[in-house]
This record gives sequence, structure tokens and C-alpha cells, in this order.
Amino acid sequence: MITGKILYKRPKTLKDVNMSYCPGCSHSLMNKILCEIIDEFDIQKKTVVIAPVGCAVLLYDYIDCDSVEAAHGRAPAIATGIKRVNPDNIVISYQGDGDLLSIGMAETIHTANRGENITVVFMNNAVYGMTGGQMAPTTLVGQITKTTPSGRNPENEGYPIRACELINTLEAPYFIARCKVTNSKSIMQTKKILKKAIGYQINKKGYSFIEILSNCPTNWGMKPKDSNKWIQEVMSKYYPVKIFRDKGEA
Amino acid sequence: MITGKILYKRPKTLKDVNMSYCPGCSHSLMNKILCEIIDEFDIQKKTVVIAPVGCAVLLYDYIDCDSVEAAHGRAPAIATGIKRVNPDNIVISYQGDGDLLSIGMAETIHTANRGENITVVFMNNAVYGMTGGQMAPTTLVGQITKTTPSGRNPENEGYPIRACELINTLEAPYFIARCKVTNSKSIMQTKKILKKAIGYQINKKGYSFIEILSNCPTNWGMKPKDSNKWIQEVMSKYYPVKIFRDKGEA
Amino acid sequence: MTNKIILAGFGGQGIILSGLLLAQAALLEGNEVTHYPAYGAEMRGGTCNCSVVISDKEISSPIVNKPDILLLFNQPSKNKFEAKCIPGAKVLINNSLINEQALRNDISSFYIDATNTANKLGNIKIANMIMLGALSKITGIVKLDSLINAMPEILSARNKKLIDLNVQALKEGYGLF
Amino acid sequence: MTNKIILAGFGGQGIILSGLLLAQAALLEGNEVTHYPAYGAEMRGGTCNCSVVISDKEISSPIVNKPDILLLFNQPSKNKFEAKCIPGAKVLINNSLINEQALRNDISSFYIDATNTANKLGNIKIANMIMLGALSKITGIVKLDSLINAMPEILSARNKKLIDLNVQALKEGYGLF
Amino acid sequence: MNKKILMKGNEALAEAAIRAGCRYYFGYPITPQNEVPAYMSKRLPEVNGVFVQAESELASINMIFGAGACGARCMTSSSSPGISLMQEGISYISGAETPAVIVNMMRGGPGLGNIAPSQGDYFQAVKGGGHGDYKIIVFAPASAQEIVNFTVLAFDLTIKYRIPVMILGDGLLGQMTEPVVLPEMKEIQDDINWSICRGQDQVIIRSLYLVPENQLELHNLHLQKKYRSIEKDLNKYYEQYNANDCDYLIFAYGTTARVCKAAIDRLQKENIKIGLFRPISLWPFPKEEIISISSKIKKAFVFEMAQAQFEEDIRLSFEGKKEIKGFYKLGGAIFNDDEIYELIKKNI
Amino acid sequence: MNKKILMKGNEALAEAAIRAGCRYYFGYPITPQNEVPAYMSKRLPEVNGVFVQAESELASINMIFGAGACGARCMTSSSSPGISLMQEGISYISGAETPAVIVNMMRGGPGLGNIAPSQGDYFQAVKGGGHGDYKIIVFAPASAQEIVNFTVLAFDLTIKYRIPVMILGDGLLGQMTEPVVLPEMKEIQDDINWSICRGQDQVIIRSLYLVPENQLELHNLHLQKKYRSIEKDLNKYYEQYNANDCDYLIFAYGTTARVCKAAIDRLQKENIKIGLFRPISLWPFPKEEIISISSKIKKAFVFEMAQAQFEEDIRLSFEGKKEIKGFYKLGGAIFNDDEIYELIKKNI
Amino acid sequence: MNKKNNPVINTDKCKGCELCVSECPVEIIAISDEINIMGYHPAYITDSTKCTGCIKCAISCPDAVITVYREE
Amino acid sequence: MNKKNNPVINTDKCKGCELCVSECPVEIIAISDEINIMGYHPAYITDSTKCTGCIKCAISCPDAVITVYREE
Ligand SMILES: Cc1ncc(C[n+]2csc(CCOP(=O)(O)OP(=O)(O)O)c2C)c(N)n1
Ligand SMILES: Cc1ncc(C[n+]2csc(CCOP(=O)(O)OP(=O)(O)O)c2C)c(N)n1
Ligand code: SF4
Ligand code: SF4
Ligand code: SF4
Ligand code: SF4
Ligand code: SF4
Ligand code: SF4
Ligand SMILES: [Mg+2]
Ligand SMILES: [Mg+2]
Repeated sequence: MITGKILYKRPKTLKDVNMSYCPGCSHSLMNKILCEIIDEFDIQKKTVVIAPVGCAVLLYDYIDCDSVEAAHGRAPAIATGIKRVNPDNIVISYQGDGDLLSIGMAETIHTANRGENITVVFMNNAVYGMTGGQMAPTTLVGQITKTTPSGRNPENEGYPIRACELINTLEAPYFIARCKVTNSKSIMQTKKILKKAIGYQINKKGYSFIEILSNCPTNWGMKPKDSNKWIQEVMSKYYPVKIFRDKGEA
Repeated sequence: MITGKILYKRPKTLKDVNMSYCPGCSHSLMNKILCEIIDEFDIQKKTVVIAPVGCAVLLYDYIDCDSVEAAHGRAPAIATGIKRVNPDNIVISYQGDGDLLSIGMAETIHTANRGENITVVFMNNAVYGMTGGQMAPTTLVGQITKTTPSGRNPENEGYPIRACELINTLEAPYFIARCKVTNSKSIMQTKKILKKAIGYQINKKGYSFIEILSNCPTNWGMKPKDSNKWIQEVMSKYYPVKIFRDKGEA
Repeated sequence: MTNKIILAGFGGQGIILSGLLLAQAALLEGNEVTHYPAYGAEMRGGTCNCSVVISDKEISSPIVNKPDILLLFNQPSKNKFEAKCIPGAKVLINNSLINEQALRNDISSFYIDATNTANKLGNIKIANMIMLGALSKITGIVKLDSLINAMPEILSARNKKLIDLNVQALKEGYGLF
Repeated sequence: MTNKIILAGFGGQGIILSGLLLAQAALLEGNEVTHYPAYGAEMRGGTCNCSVVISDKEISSPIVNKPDILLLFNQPSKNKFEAKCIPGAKVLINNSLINEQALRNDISSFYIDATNTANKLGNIKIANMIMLGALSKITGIVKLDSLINAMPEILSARNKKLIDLNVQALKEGYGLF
Repeated sequence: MNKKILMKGNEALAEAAIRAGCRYYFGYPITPQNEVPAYMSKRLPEVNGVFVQAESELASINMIFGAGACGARCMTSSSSPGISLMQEGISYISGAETPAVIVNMMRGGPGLGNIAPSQGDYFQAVKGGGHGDYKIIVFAPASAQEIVNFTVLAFDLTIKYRIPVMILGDGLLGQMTEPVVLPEMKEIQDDINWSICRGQDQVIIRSLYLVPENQLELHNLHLQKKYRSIEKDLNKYYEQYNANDCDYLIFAYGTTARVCKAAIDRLQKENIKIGLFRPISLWPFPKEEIISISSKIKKAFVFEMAQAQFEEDIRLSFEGKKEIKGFYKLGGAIFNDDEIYELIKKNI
Repeated sequence: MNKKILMKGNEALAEAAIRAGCRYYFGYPITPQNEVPAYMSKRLPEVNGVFVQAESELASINMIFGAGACGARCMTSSSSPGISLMQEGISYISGAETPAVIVNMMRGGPGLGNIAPSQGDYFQAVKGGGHGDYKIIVFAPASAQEIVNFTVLAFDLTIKYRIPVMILGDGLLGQMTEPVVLPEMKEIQDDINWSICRGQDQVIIRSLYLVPENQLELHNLHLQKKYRSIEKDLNKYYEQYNANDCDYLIFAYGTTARVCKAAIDRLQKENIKIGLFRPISLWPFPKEEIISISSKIKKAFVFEMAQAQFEEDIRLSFEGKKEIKGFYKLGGAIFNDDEIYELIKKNI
Repeated sequence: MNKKNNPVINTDKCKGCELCVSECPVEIIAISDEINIMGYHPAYITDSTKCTGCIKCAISCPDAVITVYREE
Repeated sequence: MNKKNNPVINTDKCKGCELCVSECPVEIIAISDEINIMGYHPAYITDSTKCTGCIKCAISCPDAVITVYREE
């Protein structure tokens, strides 16, 4: 048996099971990061994660917190219902780009606009992962997907939507940021930002929106390493990584 | 019989019937203006107006053009269906604030984002007119409505949403403007802007979004004149009247 | 004994409110009552009417298709409803706004200069109370006192300050006959 | 004569594709065929299998619950399906990835070193074709030629360049027995 | 006893909900039920409750899904088109087994239709307008007082069985003002140890069960078992009016049933032996009682403001044993008692 | 004759739609029908058609409402939860009488359920999951070839009657690959002089008729008349398998019916006189034929992947004349022929 | 330049919203005490001789019930 | 300062995504030729003595299958 001081170990809130995400998927990583933060705040018993319809639908099989599985796109509405009943619980709406920006656009904007005191974790992987790689609202121009076989053409499909910029036009949100998780350094930064957001929620500051530029190695047809490189070199050009608003710092 | 040169007369496309809008309502006015523009472009036979669910639901009883009556909030989706089948027809989606920004938020943003070559006329009267004066997404802070009996409170209901600013974060739209129709001068300006928008559509330039700060004397509990004054003095402070984007001028 | 009443006029003439007041007064007198507004299109303007049923036993249908009492506040209402009432019906007509010619001779028509009288009392909006006052006197279906006692229940949240004026109008209407 | 076949393995081992090639080959030989993938969860990973039915008459049920032919590509599949096949079934086992111990003695097991052979041919992904080639030889259910002729239909839009390699693998598998 | 006061159906419903412990309302305006959100927006803050005007009916139904997941007594209300938009959500809530009270004040359809009273959503409510096999409890009151009583019951049942309960009214019931006696404010002590936010071991509220055979099938069998036991428990909600010793029996519910009574009174004066059977719970449907009564009559009539929707359930109960003649009003039109009287006279 | 080629159900459907003249597809991804939009996104541009991935199923259904208002042959496809979201739109399209072909490849429910084949949306499709009185034509094919044939027919009928036509399949039919013979590309000459964008006098496509009595009621009566005439026209879509001179008859549709055939073959070998009656159009339901066949048998069995939904229509046809025994699989579980065989043996 | 202008209000269809009243630079529009068939107090022209033909009234009339003529 | 660090990869649960590999500053993580029970080629530590204990590998492992110990 190996002993010694533990420098890093699997967070407690992350169940000891295999996550069924593909190898190298950002979903796995962000599930883990979330658990680390939950552990660090010691809020496991009062956190509710809303599982989206998307690759993260089984979130609750990995994160050991109370959970509600939403209908596709409706996670923010469900989060609203929960938070209004239990304002002291920590409610996290975890959603993909199809879920959050396509079918769930109305709920996303209105929940942000009401300034519900929740944290939205937005996994932008520029594609519909779960259903096998169709165009997402965030699919880049020219990107080939199952439903844009010749690449996304703005004439027909419009342009990729920038979620943070959109939400930044609303008054109520407290904290809006876009992050990436392409290497250990950016992962650490992202964790810091997400932790801040959840801290704001704990302190009843209001709504946070944290976008994570994510990969989907499987549907992008790339190795995980290459997918992270693509985020670094292509995706983050269109979706600048930055803090858009931080009322706590203002 | 009175004769002489006619300086102003009821536009031809406006049917010779009583519009069932309340006295002094901006809907009446904008129905008329639309007809004037249709007449001036001579496009009556190729224009399709989409009637929303809202006080303007009977639009087609006043405007003598082909028309489809949409489900609440879905006018832009219907407009998309029509325009994709008949790109040479002029398609106008006429919608209230509840219709366009609340239940129809997703369709509004995605249609704008696809840059459909249509014209959206957005009647922002800060209230749900047809259903008797409930809060709209654009209801001002403090404004009393049927569902905000103590005035809109941002803590509970969030802030009024600025549609032009929201849509202005998207790439595709060609022309975005906010207008008012509080007196003959502003009416003339608004007409010019809306005519420009429809001209862009005729020339296949793409999507235009024209917001009209509108009154609802009935549900605001004001005389029409006072309602226009309120737009002038209160509403247009929060919703600045301006051209947000004009790719034709850029 | 069951009375089936229709009140009809323009939107804004306080039709629904006076129907409610009538129902409340009848309830105070120990009757069963129903009130049903024809809420029509989801919009303002146009005609407006409501049905009130007052009975000493359980009311099955709240819908009145053949009224035995009619309160008509404007011309279009007269055109629409006069033909529907039963023979012998009592028809109260606001002849400030309606021409007097009755189309049927098997009904009893009563003419009330309600809008003008209301105007004289300083508020055109209380024509409805003038009509109700007259109704009480003419039909006895509810007592004037009951109408007055019912007032606070109905106006409570709304224009309480106007109660006095409304009571005055009720009395005025009652006094007209 | 009706054959009910299940092919099973990991996602990524080309299970579905080889099932389709088998069905296409059988169709070319004039049979009725159905192919039904167990598409499982809406996600990647895990096991993957498909049912192929080949018959000389109309096929009623495309679902195979008791196969008479089994192609097993990995250990979990063996664990799951070996027990389900009918007595006398022919079971083809990719023993590059599966231990050889048959759990039943009422079936005929055939061991094919498919993954390793594929590796030797330079592409681990064509293990499926090795298995199909062997299937043709062992069962005669479709001719090798039919499989080869079916190839362009199935691979057309995908990896046409790989056709040669795939054909080579088919032959290799055929030659193993 | 509390005093009789005049209340509009919609407002009586809202107040009854509050007295039944409802503290969370999420809804979106639509005629003819706008008095419900208006009332709630004023009243809920007075009792420390929460009123949220949702951005749509989709949001409403999912907000009460969230609130219900917390074990809260929560409600939404709408009318026909809005209820159609809730079908996905209702299916989810059914699958996830959370409490929810849903009010549908039906209006004329299809499509935008109009805002007049209708019973055209019977199938949607009773057979399930959403996807998959599920049932919801449906009450069809016929007066303001019944609206009050069944709204209170709805909250108790939705908590007890963790199943959506629908109050199925119509524009007339919502808009009509009648005297009602309101119940006292209820003290709530709900057993909700299945719900989230209790600081215990993980609770998952879900409707996904990926593996058919050993997950979703079992879950469905569990749901069906629950439905059978609810059918057993709730078999007493119907009214009979002059239904003993009848030659003819009218079947009708809600508003239509009221109007039928007026016609029956007239017909009985002419010594025609006719009565009314009015189901109040539409699911569970009082089938046993109808089967037994069907053997005692000569002929049945069905009246509904819809095209032979309710009638199908009567037919399923009758199984061809007696003749059934149905009469329908469509598109927001309402029967009046004269018409019913005439139709019966012509058809006996 | 065209050559037999292997195609997946979903792709066969998409290609058949194109050959039937469909040039406008609006849809949103959902398993198990993702091959339809994928195929369309590639194929439609080749024939100058339009493919739009909508932002949701709500948008999809309203986009085809718009396209249909132009008289276009247009289609959307989805699976159970997505179809629930379309219920309001389907009610609108029904009220407005525009053409629309809607595909539902059903999956296990309720709620998110799973993606396995199911028949749990029968009521929704056939009784009307949306609000108000309307009907849609529903075809339930049982093979890739039938998917092709009925998709082609669907487009002709939706244009002819201006009524939504649904292809009601399931995950198995969508995912299964079978040989099909495709029809030739059709030349379209549709009579659409009721539609917008023809540069003529004003055309209004609407479902609002504010006044009940002389507007919406009449409109509904018109719709009902249309439905009655469709019922008369489309009464021949069913299959009988060994159904002559039977003691026992199985009623089943779609996937389930196929599996039943395998069991019937086995049972017949044991000299049990059993056959299959398979409705292909679920609305109109081949009721007359079922009534007449019901008199010739001893007992009926119903098999469906749902809880007694389809069975209700069989019961409504039988009117208690013969015993009916129903068997159900829920939550995406599929009958296999052994099970059916055993169940029949045990119950005859 | 001295041509006479003639603003005509369709009194039956006027809703009495008064929006034209304040628009008229020469203040020749007033609201009547009478009620029209729709139940509104319609606007009317007090002195058409003063009309400048600026059509501001017509532009601002929501219900398009004002026509302005110029003598030829 | 010379304490020994010990990075441990749970080979059964590693999905072989290789993301840890490029993170290691001292390049001691490699991908195995073997296939684990999930069908993946797992990562393994080539020479743990070189490990600096920087935990970059663990941070970047999506599936949290790396634990890093420090000798005490
Ligand atoms: C109403 C409805 N529509 C569609 C689907 C099918 N569906 C499942 S996941 C998904 C999209 C997932 O994409 P995204 O939200 O980007 O999440 P990812 O899988 O990429 O993380 C869709 C369309 C569904 N389950 N429900
Ligand atoms: C699905 C659905 N929900 C709600 C309604 C009821 N409804 C009709 S109009 C309307 C809002 C109208 O407000 P707005 O869009 O601002 O238009 P306005 O009347 O103010 O011009 C609502 C909620 C409906 N018809 N359908
Ligand atoms: S499909 Fe894409 S997003 Fe989904 S688990 Fe796999 S890699 Fe991650
Ligand atoms: S209610 Fe308001 S918006 Fe509607 S017609 Fe009247 S004034 Fe205009
Ligand atoms: S045209 Fe000008 S001057 Fe003449 S009445 Fe109208 S507003 Fe007054
Ligand atoms: S603006 Fe038009 S409707 Fe209003 S008062 Fe003047 S003439 Fe009448
Ligand atoms: S802790 Fe640092 S040095 Fe050690 S193996 Fe991991 S990445 Fe390499
Ligand atoms: S990052 Fe984790 S899962 Fe990926 S190869 Fe390294 S240890 Fe394995
Ligand atoms: Mg995604
Ligand atoms: Mg509005």
C-alpha cells in the first residue's frame, strides 16, 4: 500500500465510479472540478446539481449531491423552482450548448434576467455531443457536423452565438466569465473562477454564468490533446476567455 | 362631396374597417404606417404579415395582405418557414413584448441569429395588453401591473430587458433600431426607419429589428396623450431611441 | 322563484360591476346567485354584458339565454337583446343613449335617463347605479337597502371613496320611479 | 432457412459496420435480411452489438434473442451473450481479447486471433473483417465473394480507400480456417 | 361555519390553493384564467409565499417541477394552448414523481380558437397529451364551491401520491361568480422524505432509466401499480342527480352537467324519468359505478362541449350494453337548457 | 422496377420524403431519429431544397406551419419528448388547415425515459395530445418498405386534405436496416390555391375565430365534416395475417405486430388457429373491419409496447362482444416471439 | 400659396383619442360633446379656414380617420 | 526538499486520453500497449523517482484516476 501525504486525490463528492464520458472529455474534468469546489466549501449536503439533457445527463451518478434531472433546456427553470423554495441551498445548473443556448434560450435569458441566485456552468463544446455531433448554436463557421456536412454556413445557419456577451446585456447577473480547461494551468484558473461564483451564491450575491470552452473529442473526430489544442488555437479566438462582469470586484 | 388634391389619406392597404384597438393605441398607428410603406413600395400582393398573439392578433383584419396567425411567440419561426419557401415575398413579423421577448425569446434570438431576411416590428408597450395588463419583460422597475401589484421589483422579477441591445450582440442582423411614435415628428422618423428596413428586405440584405416604444393607454390607466408623454419622459430614458446597427450605412 | 337577468352595454359603463352588486345584494337577502360576464374577445372596446341569475334554490345553469329582466345601457345592446327576452319581461332602457322605440309589445319597457342623470350628479360612470336603483324600485328583485349594504363588498378594493356617490346614484335611480 | 446472428464487442470495433456488410452480402445472394443495432445509451463507450437476421422468407422479428450464430469481439460480450445462444450455435470468438474457456459444451466455438492478425496487417480496426471472413468459411452463410462485392455499398461514402485493406482482411480471415 | 362570500371561480381557486398550503405559484397569463396569477401575485407575498410570473408555460411547468422536487405544495395554471405547451413537462413530472397542481380553464380550440368555455381538452387531460404511459388525477368541478373543495383535495393528493393533479375547469367556471364557503387555513405537515434539499444522503429526482428491461420497465410497472391503487382509492367522486329509477340517464361533467340539470328539471315535470350521472374525477373514471348503473336504464345520453371525447369513456364503460346517444358543442359554444330539453325530447 | 437496396428506416424515410416532393425540412436532433436530419442536411441541398436545424421542436413545428401555409410539401421529425413539445403547434396547424408531415420515432417514456423502441405515444397521436377537437392522420408502418410507402402517401394526403399526417414509428423501425425499393422522384403539381404568397387577393391562415356560435363552432363543424370524409376515404389500411377462419386473433401494430407474426407461425404449426389483424392507419382506425371480424372469433389478444392504449380502440370497436386480453411492454422493453408464444399458449 | 386646405375627420370612426388635437399647430381641432355610434366623443374641426395643410393631425391619427384635402 | 513523490494511476479506470502525458514537466508518463478492462490503453509512470509532485498530471486528468503522494 502506498502511503504518505496526499498531494492530490479524487474529491470526496465525486463518486468512486467510472464516468461514462468519452476519454479526455471536458465533462469529466468539470464534474471533477465541481466536486473539488463542493468539498472545499463543504457544501455537499446542501448542493443541488441540475443535470441537463446532454452528455452530462448522468451527472448525479458521478456527483454525490441532491439532483434533479431537467427536461432538455429547462434546467434554469427547475433551478428557479428549487431556489425559490429553498434559498439556502446551493443550486448549480450544468448545461451544454444545445441545452442552454438552443432549446433553452428563453429559460437561460430569463433566469439570468431575474438574477436568480444560482450558478450556471455552461459547457460549450460547439456541438451536440450526446446525439452524435449535430450543429450547436456555438458551432464555428465552417465547422463540419452531422447536420452541417459542408461546414456551418452563416448564410443558412447564422453565426455562432456568444453566450457571455448576450447575457452581459442584462442588468441582473452578478458574475459572468468565460474559461477554458485545456491544460493544468487554465484548469486551475477556471476552478478559481467557478469557486468564486459559487462563493457568491453562498453569500447570496446573485446569478453567475460561467462558460467553459469544452472539447468533444469524439464528435470532433480528434484526439483529446488535439481537441484542447483546437480550443486554444481556434475556438478561443472566437470566444475570448475573460471575465465579462464581476460585481463583487466593481 | 369634398374634392381637391389629397394631402393625406388612409393608405390603400389599410382596410376600410374599424380597428378594434383602444383609442389612441400605438398598434393602430403602426398598422397604418405599415400600410403606408407597403403602398409606397407597391408590395401589397407580395407581403405577408405574421399576426402575433397579443392585441394585434387581428392584424389581418386591418392590413390587406396575405397573413398567417402565429402561435404565441412563434411568429419568427413561422416567418422563417415562409421566407425559406418564398424568398421573394416580403415577410413581416409584428409582435408585442410578451410575445417577442417572453415566450418567444428563443425564436426571436435564433431567427435574428440566422439573419433571416425578414423585418421584425417589435411593439414594446411594457405590458401584456391583450390579457389585461400583466407584467411584460419590458415593464419598467416600479411599474404597477396586474401581476406586479406593488410595482416591478427587480429582486423578484428582474430588470426590464432591452431587446435591441440583446440582439445587437449577434452577428447576423443587418439593421437594428429603436423608435417611438409619440407625435407626428417621431412618427415620420419611425416611418422612415421602418421603410428603410423593408427596403433592405426587398433588396435581400437580411434581418431587421425595429422596436417601437408603444403605449397601452388602457392598461397603463392613462389618456392616450399622457401615455405618449410617459413614453417620452420615462420609457425612452430606459430604452434609448436610436439606430443600433445599420450595415447598409457602414 | 328564479330571475334571469342580463345587463348589457359598452365596455366602460360598469356593466360587470353592477351585475356583481346586484348578485351580492341578492346573496345578502339569502338567495342563491350566479354572475357570469360575457368576457368576449381578449381586448377592450365593443359591447359588454353579463348574466345574473337569482333564485331561491340551487342554480343549475348560470347562462341566461332568455332573460326575464333586461338592463340595456346602449343602442347595440338593445338591438341584440330585446328580441331574446321572454314575453312579459321587464326591460330597463338607458334612454340617454338609446332611442325609445320598443320593438316588441309583449314586454314592459321602462325608460331611465341614466347617463344624463349621472352626468348631472357629476360622474357619467355612475349611470349603472342609477339603473340598478331603478331596477330595485321597478322589480323589487332586491331591496334598495340590500344594494347599499352590498356596496362595500364589491367596491372594497377599488374605489371606496366613490361609495357615497354610488349610493347617491342608487337612490336617485330608485327615486326616478 | 433463417439465421439469427448477433455481433458484439466494444464501441469502435466496427461491429455495426460488419453487421451491415454481412446483411448486404446476404441480400446480394437473394435473401431477406434485417440489421438492428442495439444503439444503447445516447453516448459513446461501453458495449455495442447488433442483430442480423438472414432468411429465405419474409422476416417477421428483427430482434434476436436466441442467436444461432454469435460473433464475439471482446470479453464482456462473451459474458453477456454466450449463455443466450441456442444449443448447436456457432460461436466465433476473437481470442486476441477473450480468454478461450467456453462455458457451454453444447455449442461449437471457433477461436480467431482477429485483433492480433489485424494489427499485423497494419490496422487494428479491421479485426471485424477478419471475423467476417472466418464466418464465411466456417458457416457458409454468405460467400466470401458476396462479402467482397458488398463492400462498396457499405463503405462507399466512408473510407473507400480502405476497401482494399478490408478485402485483404476478409480473405485473411477466410484463410484462417 | 365560515360565511358565504361571492367569488369568481378563478379567485376562489387561488384562495383555496393558499388555504390548502400552496406557497409557490409559477404561471403565465392567459385568458380565461388571468385572475389566478393576478390574485396570487397579491396574496402570496402576504403569506410569505412566492409568486413568479414565468417567461412561458414551458418555464412554469418546469419551475413547479423544481419546486415539487423540494416537496413543496406548488401550482401553475393556464388554459388550453398553454397546457399543450406543458405536455412534455407533465410527462417528466409524472416520470419523476413530484407533486404538482395544474389548473386548466379550458377554452375553445383547436389552435388559438377563442376564449369561450370548452371541454375540448378532455382527451389531453385524461388519456395523456404527453409522451409515454402516465396518468394524472383530473378533477372536473362544476361550481365555485367545488372548485374550492377539489383544489384543497388536489394538494393533499398530489403530495400523497406524488402525481400531478389537474383541476379541469373551463372559461365559464373560471369567470363565473358564485357564493362559496372557504375552508380555514391549513396547517401543513407533509411527509416528504423522498425530496431534495433535506441535507441527507443523495436524492435524485429523475425520469431517465437508460436500460429498458431492468430499469425503465420496472419504473413503469411501479407507476402502473401506483395508478391501479389510486384508481381503487379514488372511486367515489361523482354526483347523481335524480339518477335512481330512471329510464334515461344523461352523462355530462363540469359546466355542461349544470346546464343538463336545468333541462332535467323540466323533463321530469313532464314525467319523463331522466337523471344525470356526473363524474367529478375524470381520472380515475368512476367506471364501476357507471357499469352498474348502465344495466338499470334504457338509454343514455352524453352531452359535452367537445366531439365525443368524454363519450368514449362512457362507451368503454358501457361496452355496448345500452344505446348511447351523444351531443356535442364545439368551439366554445355552450349548450343551453332549452336545447338540451329539445334534444332529449326528440331522442327518447 | 427499382432495385432493392439496404437502408436504415430513418434514411429510407428521408429519401422517400424527398422523392415524394418534400423540399423543406425543419427539425431538431433527438435519438432515435437523428439519421433523418443528418440525411436531409446532406440531401436537400442537392435537390434545391431547404434544410434548417431549428432551435427546438417548438420552432420546428412552427417553421413547418409557415412552410405549409405556402402550400409546400414540408416535414419535421422527432421522437417522443420532442413531439410533446409540438402539441400546441399541431393543434394550431390542425385549426389553420395547412399541410405538415410529422414523424415520431417513439422511445421509452414517460419523461426522458430512454431511447429504446416504444409505443407509448399512441394516445397522444391518435386522440390528440394538443388542445381542442382535432384529428391527424396517423400511419404506423412495420417495415422499412412500409415506411417508404406511407411516407410518400403522407405527403399526398397532407396536401389533399390539409391535415397533419404523422408517421408513427419507433426506435426499432428507425434504426433497423432492411432492403427497400424506392419510388421514382415524383413530379409535383399541387393544387394549393388556398395558400399564401400567390400574389392574389388576401389569404389568411388562422385558427382564431373569436365568436363561438357563428365562427369557431362553424369552423369546428367544418373540420369534423372533413374528418368524417377522411374516415370514409381511408378505411383500407390494415394487414391481415392468417386472419381468415381463426379462433383467436391478435391485434397489434408496428414493430409489435412483426414480432407477433413470428409467434403465430409457431402456433399455427401446432394447429392453433390464430391470426393477426394489424391496423396500419391508426386514425382513421379500421373500425368497421374490426367489428366485422370480431364476430368470427372466440377471443382476441392485444399486444402493444404501452399500457392498454391501442387496446382501448380495439375495445371501442368490440363493444364487449368478445373477450379481449391485453399484454403490454413498458418503458422501451420489446416483446420477443418466445414470450408472445408462451403468453398465447397460456391464455387460450 | 393661399389655397384653401380642408381637413376632414370621419366622425363615425373617430375614437376620440385626442392625439390629433395637440398636434395641430393652429389649434383648430376639438373634441365634441356628442357621442358617436361607437360610444366615443369624436374630434371635429373648429375652423377649417385656418388649416395650413401640414397634415400633422392626419399623421398622428392612429385610426387613419383624418383626410386632408387641398383646394385645386 | 528531497522527499520522494509518488504519482499513482488507477490503471483499471484510466481511459488512455493521454492528457496527463503532455502535462508532466519531467516526461515520466507514457501510454501502455496493454488494453485494460474497459478496452483502453492506460497511462503509466515510467520513472516515479523523477516526479516533482507538481500534480499537474492529476489536475488535468479528467477522470480523476491519478493520486499523487509525497513520502513523509
Ligand atoms: C425535447 C428534446 N429534444 C431533443 C432531445 C435530444 N437531445 C438529447 S441531448 C441533446 C443535445 C445535447 O447537446 P448539448 O446540450 O450541447 O450537450 P453535450 O451533449 O454536447 O454536452 C439533444 C438535442 C431531447 N432529449 N429532448
Ligand atoms: C401559449 C399561450 N400563452 C398565453 C397566451 C395568452 N396571451 C395572449 S396575448 C398575451 C400577451 C400579449 O402581450 P404582448 O405580446 O405584449 O402584446 P400586446 O397585447 O401588449 O400588444 C398572452 C400572454 C396565449 N394565447 N397562448
Ligand atoms: S460525445 Fe463528446 S461531449 Fe459527449 S462525452 Fe463524448 S467527448 Fe464528451
Ligand atoms: S389593451 Fe393596450 S395595447 Fe391593447 S389595444 Fe388597448 S391600448 Fe392597445
Ligand atoms: S392639417 Fe395641420 S393645420 Fe390642418 S387641421 Fe391638421 S394639423 Fe391642423
Ligand atoms: S387622432 Fe383620430 S381617432 Fe384620435 S381623436 Fe383625432 S381623429 Fe379621432
Ligand atoms: S506530479 Fe508532476 S512530475 Fe509527477 S508525474 Fe505528475 S505531472 Fe509528472
Ligand atoms: S489523464 Fe487520466 S484518464 Fe487520461 S490517460 Fe492520464 S491517467 Fe488516464
Ligand atoms: Mg454541446
Ligand atoms: Mg405588450
